[in-house]
Amino acid sequence: MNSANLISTCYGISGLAILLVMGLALLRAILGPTAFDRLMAVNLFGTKTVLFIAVLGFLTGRPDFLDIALVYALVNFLSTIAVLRFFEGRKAPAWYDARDTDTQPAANAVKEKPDGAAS
Amino acid sequence: MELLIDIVLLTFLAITALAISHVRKLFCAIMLASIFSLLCACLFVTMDAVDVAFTEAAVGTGIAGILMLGALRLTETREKRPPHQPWLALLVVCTTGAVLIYGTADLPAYGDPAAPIHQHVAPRYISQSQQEVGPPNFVTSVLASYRGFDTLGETLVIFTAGVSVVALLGFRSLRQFLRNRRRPSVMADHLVLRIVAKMFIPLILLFALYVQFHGDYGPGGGFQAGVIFASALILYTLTYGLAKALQVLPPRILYLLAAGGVLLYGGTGWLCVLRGGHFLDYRALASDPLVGQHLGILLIEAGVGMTVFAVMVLMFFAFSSRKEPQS
Amino acid sequence: MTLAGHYNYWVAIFLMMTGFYVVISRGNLIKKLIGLNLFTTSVFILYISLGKVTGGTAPIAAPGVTLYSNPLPHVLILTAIVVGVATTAVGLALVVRIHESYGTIEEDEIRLRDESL
Amino acid sequence: MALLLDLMTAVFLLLGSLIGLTGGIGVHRLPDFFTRLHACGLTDSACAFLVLTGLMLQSGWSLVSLKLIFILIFLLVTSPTASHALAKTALGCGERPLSQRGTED
Repeated sequence: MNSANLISTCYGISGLAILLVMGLALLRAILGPTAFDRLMAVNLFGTKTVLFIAVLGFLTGRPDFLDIALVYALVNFLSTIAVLRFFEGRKAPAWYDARDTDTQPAANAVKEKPDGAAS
Repeated sequence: MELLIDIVLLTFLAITALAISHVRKLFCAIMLASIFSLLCACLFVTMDAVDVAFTEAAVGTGIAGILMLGALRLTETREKRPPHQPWLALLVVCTTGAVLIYGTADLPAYGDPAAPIHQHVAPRYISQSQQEVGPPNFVTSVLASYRGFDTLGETLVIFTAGVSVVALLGFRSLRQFLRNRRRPSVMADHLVLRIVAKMFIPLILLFALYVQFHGDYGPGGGFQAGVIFASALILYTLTYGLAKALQVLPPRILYLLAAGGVLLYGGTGWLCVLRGGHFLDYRALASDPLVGQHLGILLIEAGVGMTVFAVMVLMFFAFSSRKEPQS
Repeated sequence: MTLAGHYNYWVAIFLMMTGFYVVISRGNLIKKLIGLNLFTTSVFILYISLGKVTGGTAPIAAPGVTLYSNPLPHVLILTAIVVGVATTAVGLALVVRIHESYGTIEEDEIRLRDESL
Repeated sequence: MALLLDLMTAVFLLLGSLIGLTGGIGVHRLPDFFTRLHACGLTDSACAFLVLTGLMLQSGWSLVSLKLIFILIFLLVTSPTASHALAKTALGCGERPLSQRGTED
C-alpha cells in the first residue's frame, strides 16, 4: 500500500468514525432525558461537525475551506452559552421540563414536585 | 466514499426530522432543529456548496436557534395534544409526497453533468466570470454582480423583516430598561465564561472582517460577515447583560446602520447610473471595467454586511428586552 | 431510476412532507414555525442536490481544476437562508404578541377565545 | 521523511477517531447527566487535538495549517468552558449527580 493511499484511507476511516459519534450524539439528543443531556449532545455534535468538515476538506482534496469549520466552532460555543443563559437563575422551572417524569425513577419525580407547584 | 457519507447524512436528517415532528417539548424540538441545521451544513459541504454551508452555519444554527429560544422564553414551553386525530393530515401529506416522488422519476440522476440545469447560464458564469467580473469565487460574482438586483431585493426583505420585528415587539428605551432592571447582572458568577468571552470577542470581530473582505477569494461575503459580527455582539450581551450591550450599541445606531446599508447598496446602483451606466452596472464606476466591478462588489458587500448585522442584533435585542410573562 | 441517483431527492421530499405534516397537524404556533423551517431547509437541500456535478468541486476557481459544481443554486439558496431566518423572526415576534394578548399559543384555544368575544 | 509524516498522520487520525468513538459510546451508555458530561468533555478536546494535529502534519507550513491552529485553539478553550458552564448551570438548576441523589432534602 503506498502512502497516498494510506492517508486517504485514514481520512475516510476518521470521517466515518466522526459520523458514528455524531449518530450517537443524535440518539442522546432524542432520548434525553434531561434538557442538559440534549444540550450536551448538541454541543458534542457541534464539535464533531467542526472536525468532520475539516477532515472532509482533506478527503476531497480542497482543504482551503476551513473557515466554515472555524465558524462552526464559534457558533457552537455561542449557542451553548445562549441556552445556558436561559436556564440562569431558574430552579427546575416548569418551562424547560428538566425531566421526563415518565422515564425517570419515581424518586426524582417526587423531588421535582414542590418546585413545580411553587412556580 | 463520498456517496456513503452523503447517504449516512441524509438518513440522519430523516431521523432528526421524524424526531422533531414527534416530540412535544418545544425546547427539545429546538435542540433537534439545531442538530438538523448542523447536519444540513455538513451535507452542503459534501455537495460542494461551501458558501451555503457557511451561511447555514452562521445563520441557521446560531441566530435562528437563539431567536427561537428568545420566543420560547416569552411564551409557553409545552405543546398541547392536538385536538383532532392526525389521519386527514397524514393522508394529505402522503398523497402529496407520493405525487412529488413520482415527479422525481423525470429528474436527472444526482450529480449528472449532462443535466439541463448545467447547460444554460452556469457554463458562462464558470468560464467567463473571471474575465467579466474578476473574483475567483463564482458565487460572489453571481451574487453581487450578475444578479446584483436580486440581492438588493433580498437585502430589502431583511431590512423590512427587521423593521417589522421592532414594530411588533417595540423597544424599551435604555433609561427605562436601566430603571426596570431588578435582577443582578446576569452570569455574574460565571467568571470563566466572562473571561473566555472577553478573550474571544475581539478575535471574532477580526474574523468577521476577514470573512467580509475575503469573500472574493473564498467562501464568505457580506451576509456571513454580518451574522458573525452580530454573533460577537450577542456573545457580549449574553455574558455581560443587555444593559451594557445597549450602552455599547444603542438601538438608534443600529437603526442608522440597517438603513445605511440598504442606502449604500441602492446608492452604488444610482452612482452607476449617474456615471453613465445601467443601474448596478459597476463597470461604469471606474475607467477600467474590472476595477469598477471590484469597487462595486466591495461597496455592496459592505452595505449587505451592515444591514444584516444591524437587523440581526436588533431582532435579538427586541426579543431579549421584552419582559417575561408572569405566570 | 436508481437508489444512488435519486436518494437525495427522495429524502428531500420526505423532509419536506415531514415539515408539511408538522405545519398542518400541530396546533402550537412555535411548533408550526419549526415545521415551516424544516420545509424551507428541505427545499434548500433539493436545490443544492440539483446543482451538484459528480467529480466537480466547490465553485471557487483554483489552478488545475476544470470541473466545478453549478454556482447558480448556491447563490439563490445563500440569500434564501438569510431571508428565511429574517421571516422566521417576524413569525416569532407575531407569536409573542399573540401570547401576550391571548395568553396561549395553541390554535384552537385562540379560536375559542375569538368566538367567545 | 514524507513517509514518516504520513505514518504519524495516520496514527494521529486513527487515535483521534478511537478516542472520539470512546466518548460517543460513553455519552450513550453512562447512567446520568454528569457522568455523560465527563465522557463527552474529556474526549472532546483530546479527539479534536489529535485529529487536527494529524491534518496539520499533512498541510505543512501554509494558510491551511494556520486556520487549523486557530480552530484547535478555539476548540481547546471553548469546549472545556462550555462543559464547565453546563455542569455549573445544571447544578444550579437542581440536577444532582448520581452519588448524591437522595442524600439531600
